[in-house]
Amino acid sequence: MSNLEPELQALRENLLDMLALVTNQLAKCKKAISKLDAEIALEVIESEKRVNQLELYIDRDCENILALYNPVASDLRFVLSCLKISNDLERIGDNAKGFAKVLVTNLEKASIPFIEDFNLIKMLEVSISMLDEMTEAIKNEDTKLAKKAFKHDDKLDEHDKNALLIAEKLVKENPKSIESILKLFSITRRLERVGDLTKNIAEEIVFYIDAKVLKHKRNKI
Amino acid sequence: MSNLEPELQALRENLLDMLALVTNQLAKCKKAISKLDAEIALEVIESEKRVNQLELYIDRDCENILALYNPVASDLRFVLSCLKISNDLERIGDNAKGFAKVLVTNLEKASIPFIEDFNLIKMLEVSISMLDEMTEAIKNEDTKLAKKAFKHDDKLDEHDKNALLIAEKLVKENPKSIESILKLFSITRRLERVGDLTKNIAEEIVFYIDAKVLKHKRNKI
Amino acid sequence: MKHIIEVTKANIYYGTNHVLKNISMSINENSVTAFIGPSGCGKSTLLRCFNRMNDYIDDFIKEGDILIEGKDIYKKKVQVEELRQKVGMVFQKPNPFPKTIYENVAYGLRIQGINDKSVIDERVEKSLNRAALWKEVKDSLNKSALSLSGGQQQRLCIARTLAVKPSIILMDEPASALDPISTAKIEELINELKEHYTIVIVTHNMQQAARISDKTAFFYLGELIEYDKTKDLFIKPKQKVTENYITGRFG
Amino acid sequence: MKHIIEVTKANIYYGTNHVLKNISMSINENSVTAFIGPSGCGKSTLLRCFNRMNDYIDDFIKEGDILIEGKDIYKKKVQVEELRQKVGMVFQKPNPFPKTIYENVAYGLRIQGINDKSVIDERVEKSLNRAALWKEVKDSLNKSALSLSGGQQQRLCIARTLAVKPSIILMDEPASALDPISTAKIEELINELKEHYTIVIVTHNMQQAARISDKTAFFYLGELIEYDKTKDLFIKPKQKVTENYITGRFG
Amino acid sequence: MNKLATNRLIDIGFKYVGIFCTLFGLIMLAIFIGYILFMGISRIDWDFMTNLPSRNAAKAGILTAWTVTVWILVLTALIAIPLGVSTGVYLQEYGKNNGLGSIIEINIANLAGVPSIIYGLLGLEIFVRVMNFGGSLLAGAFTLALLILPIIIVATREALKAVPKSLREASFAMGATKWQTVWLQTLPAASGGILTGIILALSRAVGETAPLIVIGALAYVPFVPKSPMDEFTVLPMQIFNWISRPQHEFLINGAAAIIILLLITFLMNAIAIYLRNRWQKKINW
Amino acid sequence: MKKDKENFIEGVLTFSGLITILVTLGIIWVLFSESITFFYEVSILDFLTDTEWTPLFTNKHYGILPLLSGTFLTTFIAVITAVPIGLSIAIYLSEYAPKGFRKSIKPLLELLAAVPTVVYGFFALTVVTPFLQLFIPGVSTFNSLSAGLVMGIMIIPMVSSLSEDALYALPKSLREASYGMGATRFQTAFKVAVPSASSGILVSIILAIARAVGETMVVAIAAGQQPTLTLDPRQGVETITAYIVQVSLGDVQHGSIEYRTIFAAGVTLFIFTFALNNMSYWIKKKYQERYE
Ligand SMILES: Nc1ncnc2c1ncn2[C@@H]1O[C@H](COP(=O)(O)OP(=O)(O)OP(=O)(O)O)[C@@H](O)[C@H]1O
Ligand SMILES: Nc1ncnc2c1ncn2[C@@H]1O[C@H](COP(=O)(O)OP(=O)(O)OP(=O)(O)O)[C@@H](O)[C@H]1O
Ligand SMILES: [Mg+2]
Ligand SMILES: [Mg+2]
Ligand SMILES: O=P([O-])([O-])[O-]
Repeated sequence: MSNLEPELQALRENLLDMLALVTNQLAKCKKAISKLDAEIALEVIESEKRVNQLELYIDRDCENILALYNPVASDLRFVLSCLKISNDLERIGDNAKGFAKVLVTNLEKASIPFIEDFNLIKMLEVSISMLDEMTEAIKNEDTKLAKKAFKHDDKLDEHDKNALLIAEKLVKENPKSIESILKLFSITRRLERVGDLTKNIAEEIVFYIDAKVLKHKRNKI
Repeated sequence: MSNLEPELQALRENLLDMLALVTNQLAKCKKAISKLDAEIALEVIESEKRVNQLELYIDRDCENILALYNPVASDLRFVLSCLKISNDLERIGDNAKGFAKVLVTNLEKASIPFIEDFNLIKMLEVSISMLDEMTEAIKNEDTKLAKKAFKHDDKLDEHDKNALLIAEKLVKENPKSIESILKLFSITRRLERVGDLTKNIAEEIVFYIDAKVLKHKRNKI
Repeated sequence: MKHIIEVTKANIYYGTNHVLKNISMSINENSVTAFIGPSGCGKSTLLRCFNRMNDYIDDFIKEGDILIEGKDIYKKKVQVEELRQKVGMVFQKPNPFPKTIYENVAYGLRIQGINDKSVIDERVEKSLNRAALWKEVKDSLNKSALSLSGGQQQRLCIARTLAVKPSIILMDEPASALDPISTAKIEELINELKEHYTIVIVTHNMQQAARISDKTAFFYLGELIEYDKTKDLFIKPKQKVTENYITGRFG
Repeated sequence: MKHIIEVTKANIYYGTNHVLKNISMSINENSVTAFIGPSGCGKSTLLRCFNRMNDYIDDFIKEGDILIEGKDIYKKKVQVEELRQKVGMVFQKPNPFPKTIYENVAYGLRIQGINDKSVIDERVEKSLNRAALWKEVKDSLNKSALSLSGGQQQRLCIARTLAVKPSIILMDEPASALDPISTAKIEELINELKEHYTIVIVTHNMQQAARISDKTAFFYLGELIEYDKTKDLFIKPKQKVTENYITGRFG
Repeated sequence: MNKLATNRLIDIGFKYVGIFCTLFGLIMLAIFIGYILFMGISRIDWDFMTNLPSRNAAKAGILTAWTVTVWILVLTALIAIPLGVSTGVYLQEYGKNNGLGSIIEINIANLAGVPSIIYGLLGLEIFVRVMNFGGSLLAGAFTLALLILPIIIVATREALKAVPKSLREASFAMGATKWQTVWLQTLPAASGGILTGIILALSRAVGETAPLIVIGALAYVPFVPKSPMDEFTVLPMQIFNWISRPQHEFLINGAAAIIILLLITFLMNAIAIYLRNRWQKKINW
Repeated sequence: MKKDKENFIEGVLTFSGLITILVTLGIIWVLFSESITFFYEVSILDFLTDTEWTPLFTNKHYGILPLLSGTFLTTFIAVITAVPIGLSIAIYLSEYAPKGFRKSIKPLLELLAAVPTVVYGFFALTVVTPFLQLFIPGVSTFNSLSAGLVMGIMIIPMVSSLSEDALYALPKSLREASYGMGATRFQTAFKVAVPSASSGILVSIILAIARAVGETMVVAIAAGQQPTLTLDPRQGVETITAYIVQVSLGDVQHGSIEYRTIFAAGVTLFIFTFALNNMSYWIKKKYQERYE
């Protein structure tokens, strides 16, 4: 069992790395969209490979730990959570990439006001701060912090719900920019997903620390 | 170890149940959209709860097996795959629900041609047949069948890529039906996700049967 | 579920050595209950209280009550011999009698004074069957039990215990002297037996406890630290010391 | 990585009993290699070939080559005593000499004719330290080794082996007689030792092999069925029989 | 590695010392048996076996001696076995932890080491004088029985001790009483060892001379005893008598009688060894 | 009812145990009651210090010293013969010999102890003494050397078997540990096995001494019946046991002082063997549980 401790440590570090990387992707998305900088957006797309890589590492670590060390109790819960969190993070990374891809495709200067209208930067900020909270929650094994995600996510959902109306309005008002508007419309959905996924991560954190299953539960507190 | 076999059996059955349920959701989506029948769409939304339930069951089964029986080799791979497949299925279910939700919200008769234009029924059919193949692949431990998913998914991606252009065109042509078009546009994305997720399932099936990791690999054959 | 064994505030001493401290627990009928804990924590001692195998130890002192099927087994008028027929025991090392396979199983009947061959024949076959050994030995019932392999011997010991129709079977590390394959067979057997018998098993092998038991009791320094469904104990133990023990972060 | 042990087409017989069949394998320096397999498959026999502990068995026959550090250890002119100092061994049951703790560790030096107290003192302390026992026993070096607990005794046996500066340490089920806590300590120790020593360990406990070894060799009926990185063997074994064995679907 | 070479040399050296010593013991035995055979074998014939003792060396036979030896054996066995075995059982199975048990245990250890001639003195006072058996066969049998009692007790204990505790536990756990356990499990399992001990003890009794001399067994008994109260002589006494005489003929008679005596003791030992081997194989579970 | 039967049986068994105590009490009572009357007549001081033992002569002296010296001389010769040989055999058999050899040789050696002592006496008298006379001048027909040597041969199996048992009872793992460290068999034997089995070996030696002290027929036949205070092994001596035999063979009146001398001699013998036995018993007891 002696060998388990360092393995778990390594796993935790990989997970935190992945979390940092994904958070950074979103931060770059924010930068890219505020400046409409395709360069930065490209970086995000590039870094998705590393995210995938890390997911594979974490999966493999988890498999090894499960096959070789037979973890139980909190160790087991941690490993299972890592498996799921890494999966969620990869999907967040995916979404970040999708987001960035849109930014790369010749988005006209004209669409800057639409970005405002869709509230994209605000949504990105919320997402980033949620992920930061997750990082802290994992580092300090703090479930209270993790649970904050549930409230934040509600904000994102709000924004997303409005997106359809906003898109309708914008399309009507700017028939020339339909393509850009549709593109931006499609990526608000992505940010909503990021929120959902972060919420899942929060659930996993609570599961591994407090051994409580919140997934698919209404009352998460 | 004697007890492990029945546990694995139960797990497999739960997984197949879930798979059947989700496939059925998509089938219902198809019915609902062909007839624009909100009733059937409601059924889909209702059944999402059972999907969630099953995911929790499977998660719990997997945890128990991992904690109590220390599975290794193919047993371990199967349990890990189940964990991930159930997660993927839940997301497919989510997408089906999202799909159905759109159908419930007063979609006008007028939008029937758009459904044609977006190729939604075709996409649903592909998704359903992919899931059917997964069921067979799991039942027969047949990785060849599973690998078919990779090709099918390309078709769905194709449709999805065209969706933006189609939407642009439709919006221009039918300025009155913008809302419906936007709604339909948003759900093509969902079907693309279903394809991706099914592809993930196929990867997991290959992993557990052949012990090969295909995830994030280019060449999956 | 019925509680077939009930322990209330039991304290056990060997001379001045306080071996079990204020133990209270109830054991469910027709289930497998595992006792785990570090060496010397008193698992075997408690197990052996259930059929009074500790009686012969001179400085053994028991306080509190141990009830089996509602009756205090330490009452004066209880006949230990009768108790032990009801509460069978299987030991760490297979310990068949150096007699034939048949006579091993028949022993319990013979000491009760049953000598009717047809009765014994029938009971021997039934017990061996139930212990999943009949097929392997039915043609060699008159061979010495010592000619069997370790795993078979252990199943014979179980069959021998079954022959006197116990309702409870106590097992003290029944597989720790066996190789993994024989161990797996014993575990399978335990799993089948629990439909008709209450099984209490001491094991050093946590994985074994995890695999076969419905409930698990964790003892430490003579105290019952945690007693819960096995699943819960291994996934979300309530006590830190349990967690440390099962995850191997101990001492 | 250097191959410190190389076995080429080895066949071992006890009289007419063909115990090991055409074994070829190389063992890496400074790593932990585990031998697993059902009882009687020949694990111990092969292990004992590495320091010629089988020499005293009358009808032991070896064919093929066993090279250690490139030298054929079964050549006539090889001095077994010297070989055994290079290839140390730790046994299933802790077997300290009934001497003081100090003398146990000093034994290997004394039989080499080293009697200089300062040299011995230093080596004793170093070995005990390395075996993670120094702290526990430094104030009682003159107590009898038999007064130690089982786990401590086993670490003492390891310290004793380390004192003669071996490069390889063979262990035949070194923890199977110990409780889980002592076992964990021994495993931890093995993990630390592998930086400086090559360790070959026979174990009945597959989880143990999984936990501590870098490579695992699976033997069955005297054949080496599969020999691979431990991770790979336990996650994706290549042979069906390995898979059956490690998943407990055997026989 | 010069040291190593020396060590190996010493190692081999001692091996030959060991072989020499082992052979020494065996060669002495061989010389001795050879010598006796050489001296005595020609004297053995039917007459020698069936003649009564006589002052005439050539006519003297050992009829009295060997028949009485058989008598004594039977009587001694009848007295010593029940007493010895039950004491052994008591010590190992019942009295292990109580005060009486340990007193008896120390007592037995001492009795086992009391020289045989002291038993002679005991027999002389108790059986010959107090019980007034005189120097009779019965007195001899009682004396020898007491002499071999500790041997039987110790052998019984050792044999019972070799029976694993797990066997007793198994029996108790099946609901057997203590005596059922002893009678049905422990004693049968130990029977081989006990029997071996009994035979070795009896073979010791066959060869004893000193205590019988002390209780006054007569060397010259020219008739075959008809009852246990008769005077008696036994083979070793007869031998002692003959070899104490100056005439060479009697010495040869002695050698011949020794051949018979050795035959009996060796035979008994062989049986005991055979039984022991068989039993040990069985008890190694 | 079951209980009654159990109690009855336990009673019977206890009773037979008690009989053995009676035997000891009997021995003590017999020896001491007869010797006390003896010591009414002979002072203990004389008994212990007088250098002559002539109770059967008209000039009676009751000094036990000549008998003791005879006993010790023969015992000493026997022990220095038996111990080195017996130990070498034990070590050879347990550490060196092939298993099969050991199994067949041990019972053969034990036959040496099964031979009735009267036969050894014959051997000493008719073979060993004439043989010694060939080499050593001045060896008389009855002498302590011959008796001692033969007694030595007789007790070889006591030393070798008991020591070998003690060595063999050591766990095999102990030897393997030593071999595994690179020790030779000799080193293993003398650094590990013999020290570990030392208590058992010591017990075997003590028991062999006790046996030699109490041995009767060999010395009675071969060592002679002259109670002389000497350390010359070529001369005849009389041991305590031989004296008792000598008296018993004669026609001594019950209740006479001559009759009582054998009890006084017996007490002396008993005290020595009692001491030796207890010593071995306690050593054994103390070290018994070491490997359990
Ligand atoms: N017969 C006895 N006499 C005195 N003390 C005893 C006896 N049997 C056990 N003990 C002591 O009682 C305590 C508990 O022993 P017990 O055998 O019940 O522990 P355990 O949990 O079964 O340990 P293990 O896992 O080693 O079997 C220990 O400290 C032990 O030393
Ligand atoms: N000294 C010996 N003489 C004869 N046969 C032996 C000897 N030692 C072992 N064997 C036989 O050799 C075979 C292999 O034995 P070995 O001890 O190497 O097996 P193992 O794999 O270590 O088994 P285990 O896991 O039970 O220790 C077995 O069939 C055994 O019976
Ligand atoms: Mg125990
Ligand atoms: Mg082995
Ligand atoms: O991968 P998603 O479930 O976030 O679409």
